[in-house]
Amino acid sequence: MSGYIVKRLFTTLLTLLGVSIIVFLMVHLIPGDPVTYILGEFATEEAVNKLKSELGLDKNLLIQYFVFLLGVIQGDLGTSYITGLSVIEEIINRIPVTFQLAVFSLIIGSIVGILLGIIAAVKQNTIFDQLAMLISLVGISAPGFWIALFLIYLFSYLIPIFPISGYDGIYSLILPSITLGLGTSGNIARMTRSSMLEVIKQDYMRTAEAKGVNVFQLIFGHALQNALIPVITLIGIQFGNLLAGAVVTETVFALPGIGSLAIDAIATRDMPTVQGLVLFMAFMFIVVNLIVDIFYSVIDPRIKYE
Amino acid sequence: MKEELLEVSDLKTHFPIQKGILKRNTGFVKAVDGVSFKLAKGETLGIVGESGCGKSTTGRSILRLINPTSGSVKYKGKEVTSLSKGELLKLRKEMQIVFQDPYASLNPRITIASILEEALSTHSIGKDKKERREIVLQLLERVGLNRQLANRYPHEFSGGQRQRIGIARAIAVNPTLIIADEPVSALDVSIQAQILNLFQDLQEQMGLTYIFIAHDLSVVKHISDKIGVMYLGRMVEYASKDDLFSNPSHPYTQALMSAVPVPNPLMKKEKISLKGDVPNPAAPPSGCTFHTRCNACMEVCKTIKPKDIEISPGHVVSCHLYDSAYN
Amino acid sequence: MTTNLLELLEKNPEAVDEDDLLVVENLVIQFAAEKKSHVRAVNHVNFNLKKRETVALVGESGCGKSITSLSIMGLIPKHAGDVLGSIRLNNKELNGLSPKKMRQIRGKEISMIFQEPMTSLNPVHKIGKQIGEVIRLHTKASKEEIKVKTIEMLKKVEIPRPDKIINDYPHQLSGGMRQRVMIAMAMACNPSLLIADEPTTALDVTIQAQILDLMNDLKDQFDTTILLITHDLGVVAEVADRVMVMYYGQIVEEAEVTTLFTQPKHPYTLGLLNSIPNLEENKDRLDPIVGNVPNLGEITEGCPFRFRCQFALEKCSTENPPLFNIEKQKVRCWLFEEEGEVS
Amino acid sequence: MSGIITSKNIDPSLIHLQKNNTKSYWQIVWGRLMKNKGAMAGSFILIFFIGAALLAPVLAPFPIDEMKMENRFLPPSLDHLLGTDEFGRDILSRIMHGGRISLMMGLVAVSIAGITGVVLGVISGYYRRIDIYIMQMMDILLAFPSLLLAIAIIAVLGVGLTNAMIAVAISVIPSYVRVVRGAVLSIREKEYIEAVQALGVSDFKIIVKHIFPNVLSPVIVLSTLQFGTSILAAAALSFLGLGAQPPTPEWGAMAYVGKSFLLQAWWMSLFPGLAIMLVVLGFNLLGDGLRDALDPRLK
Repeated sequence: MSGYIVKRLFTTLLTLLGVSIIVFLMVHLIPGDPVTYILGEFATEEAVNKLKSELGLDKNLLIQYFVFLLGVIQGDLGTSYITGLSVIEEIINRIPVTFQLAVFSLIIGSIVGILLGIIAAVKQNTIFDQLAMLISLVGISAPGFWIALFLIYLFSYLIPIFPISGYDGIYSLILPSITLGLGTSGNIARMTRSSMLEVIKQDYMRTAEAKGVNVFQLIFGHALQNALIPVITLIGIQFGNLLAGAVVTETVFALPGIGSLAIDAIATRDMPTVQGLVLFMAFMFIVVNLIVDIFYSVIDPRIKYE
Repeated sequence: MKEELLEVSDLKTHFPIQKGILKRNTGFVKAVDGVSFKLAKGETLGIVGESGCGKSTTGRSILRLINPTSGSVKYKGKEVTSLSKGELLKLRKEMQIVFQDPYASLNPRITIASILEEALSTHSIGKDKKERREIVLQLLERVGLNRQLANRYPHEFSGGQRQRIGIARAIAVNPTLIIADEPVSALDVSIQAQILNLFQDLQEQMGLTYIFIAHDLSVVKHISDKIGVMYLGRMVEYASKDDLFSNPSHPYTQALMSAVPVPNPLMKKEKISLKGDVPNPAAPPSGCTFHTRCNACMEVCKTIKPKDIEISPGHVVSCHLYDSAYN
Repeated sequence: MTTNLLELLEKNPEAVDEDDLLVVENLVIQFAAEKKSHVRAVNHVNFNLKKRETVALVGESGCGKSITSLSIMGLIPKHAGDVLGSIRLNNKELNGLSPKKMRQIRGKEISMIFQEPMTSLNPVHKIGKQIGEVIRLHTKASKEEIKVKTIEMLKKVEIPRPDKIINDYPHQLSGGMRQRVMIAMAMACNPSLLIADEPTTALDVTIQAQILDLMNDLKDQFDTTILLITHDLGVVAEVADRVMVMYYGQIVEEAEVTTLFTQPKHPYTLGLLNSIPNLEENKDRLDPIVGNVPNLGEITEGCPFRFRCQFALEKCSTENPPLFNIEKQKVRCWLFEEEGEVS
Repeated sequence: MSGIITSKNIDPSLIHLQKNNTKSYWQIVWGRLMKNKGAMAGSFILIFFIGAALLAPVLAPFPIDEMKMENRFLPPSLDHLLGTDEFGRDILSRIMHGGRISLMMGLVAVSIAGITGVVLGVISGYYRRIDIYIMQMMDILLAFPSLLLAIAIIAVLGVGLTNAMIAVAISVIPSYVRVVRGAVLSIREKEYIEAVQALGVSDFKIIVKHIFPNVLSPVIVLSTLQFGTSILAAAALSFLGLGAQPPTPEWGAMAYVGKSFLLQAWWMSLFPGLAIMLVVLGFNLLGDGLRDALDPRLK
């Protein structure tokens, strides 16, 4: 098992390195010179050179990258061109909202999704199945912003029980979490259903039936653990989509998370912030998938011994 | 004395086991680990053994569908293992293969006529489309299929019929040697016999040489002139059919023969039962790889690999029991 | 084995009837097909299994042998197909039993082992748990007793180091070992009937010999009746007392094992025996059955084997023959109309 | 015992074969698809929207940019079925025209990603030496959640419709590579590939004639589903103000504008959103149906 984890950690490091290169290049390939952007077009050459050397932009690209990488390793993601604040501090200030939002939606999405999936699989080809699958399909097909606007109109305007926008404690995260959770549950429900149907066909299910196991044990004792293996992976991937989806949701609900920070940064072409955010989100995504992979070997004994 | 068509000596095919983060090679699966035999034109060599013994890899290594690690394969006196791409194409016309699974061995998207036509056009057989079409139809009839079925897709045929198509594809280029890898093991009993007869008919008509790979000793015995018994990558015994059955010498051969159930309830054989399972080919036992299951295991077997010993002309056994040095 | 039973029959031919463990009468299994029609996978099958007997049900793929065994286990879901006729175990009707009652019989009175040991065990549960479950379901044993019994069963199927194996997962065992685990699981509650569906087909021949030996030993130890489903006539000759040959959903011949191999009557049985190469004989050429195994629903009238039969009569294309009794042998073929009597 | 030979030489499976006309794989798939209710419903939705988009210049009741201040914020009525926006423009007409942009965005993204992904996937699956490099690249791309990747790309390329399309296309590529590579790997192992290798058929021919047609089914399914996903992603970008810019009648951009007027004119944002959902639903239904129809296990 430890060998497997070491292997995963190593590939994760490689991926992280690749991600850092891409994020770094992204900013340096950008058309337009950040110095001109900061100082305006009519800055003196002296001021330009001074800023360039301050920002380390006069060195060659490779050195710039290593300086950047060194900073990243020490937790320094640079300083915002606009606010002059440290990017990492900005992120740390904003992350609790996004993190709570992602976790709540993941919980809602997983519970609803797995339940819908099980019902659909067990009652395959009945009206329950069709209904569950239609709900999931709508969840997947509906744009997040549309669900958000719909919920706001319904539960903040027509029946005003939730705030329209802004952040004022966990209560304000309920509608946003439902918004994100709905889309997630659709994907999870579909995966659970198909995985469950696949497992039900397996020989070992027939063995269990031949032992005299009842339907409840058959589903929860024998099928579910096997069926959840691919679902767990999906949940990991969904976490990434939730981070990205938070960009939309936070914008609609005006929540002070990293998603709205990203949109503001792009609007103001604040590249260090964009760079830091993208790197941070990719990092989070990779770490979550690593955790999922390790958790995987807990529910699937076959993986440990590879 | 017939001229040797194929001479395989000390053939080895090892697959690296890649482990760890850098995909370092931590070892090898010695799928084929020193196989030697000779085969004359028109003969049939049966290779028999249990799963994981390397019999299929042997066949594919001879064909160079897998590149062997070392050893030599001489076809008509010419070394096969070092052929260039162009020369290999010529070899493909001489040597063909028939597969085990009649469902996986035909491309489901194209008609059987175009499956066969491709074999012809690859080797420029037939002047034009029309002529090739006629050859295709003749091929179908030759393997016992109606020529009206040429434009059908594989899924419309039964397992036995598909295997006939697979055979037609192999003989389409008019080869000399056909390697048949478990060609009847996926078929129903009544169909098996049809296909075995077809193999025999084609051998007679076309003077084919076969390497017939199977796990079923009865089938191998039925069709072969010579038989090689494989265990964990090694050919433990190699002899003419009559020699092998009148005087099975390797303890594994003896056990294998006694384990095959005979469809005759009045004949109750004395069984030599083997302990345990076939070991993992990635971590084969030291010395003689069979010593963990052998009923006649000696101390020496645990440490030293046995040599091939010719106990009578053409009858080779790889076992210390026949080595005068240890007895 | 075989000789014992034969002796018994000669001494007291009547006594065996009361020994019927399983009686199958007029078993029909049909599946819905296109346009509201039905396809019959099993068509009026009758047989009985006597206590402590090993009976082989032989046939090629699609002949209905596996589906017959699943119907005895009550494992054909209602929405998948209809099971008609009577299946009686110790004079108790099983067909139509409530799912709950049937569950009490499965694994306890009738158990089953399958063809693919590699996929027949749940990959995420430990061996001990999987064997223990069947004991837990059918007895009131405590946790400790279950563990003791599990280890005892593993010993019975000759698995080395059973106290360690119970903590292993299936993927850590070889195919032969997994089939032993399946057998341990099947025998754990001492069933009166064991259905073995191609139990050795997926195994190597030396392992097959081990498993067949083991099944024979356990059968004597546990007084179990075995219904062996197989396509391998070699295996049949080695372990069965009585044989039933199936073709296209019907039993076409039934006889004691020696009778079947020495005096096969149905052209299909004859054809099968001529088709297989035999290690003990030298044949230059095999004498196969012509044509292909028909798909279900392809033949609607007459004897389904007539297309492949060398002896087909005019009558065969219009009327499906009944089973004719010829002494203790039964054969479904018009050739024996005069010799035998309709059963 | 000599029987009168009646029909013994006729092979019943041959009778069966001669009765029916031969059907190619694609004909069978088509037959299955026509029986799939979901796929038919999906196709119906798509035909409806594609038709409306194509015929928008003819069928749309109003010009897209006709502003009438007296008609501002009209709720849905017989005159304006879906209401009007803050400039008095007819929302139905704008949605019909917007369909052209949304569908075009989906088409372009899927085409770019599909072609790149299939080429990379086939190479990666067939030539194992290059595989490790391509897959490491894809792993890096996959490390970014796809919408985030698209946002990052727009941050580099700048805001706009074309850039949004490119961004969405790039973010979709890894999923194509994965699917195609997986399919190639499983087909490579098939004995029919070994058989043509044994015949000496060239790699190029093997890929084109034997591997590609068998990879086509998963690619078709994926493309259908990705069509929907791409439209969704493009709309989300426009909604964030990163894609199409108002007054372009792109659905996401319309919802973006409508968001500000949600409480006084819900129809401005909810109807364009509904259009997106229906189109994406159509693609998902069709994709699911195709998946079932193309499933080799159903053979």
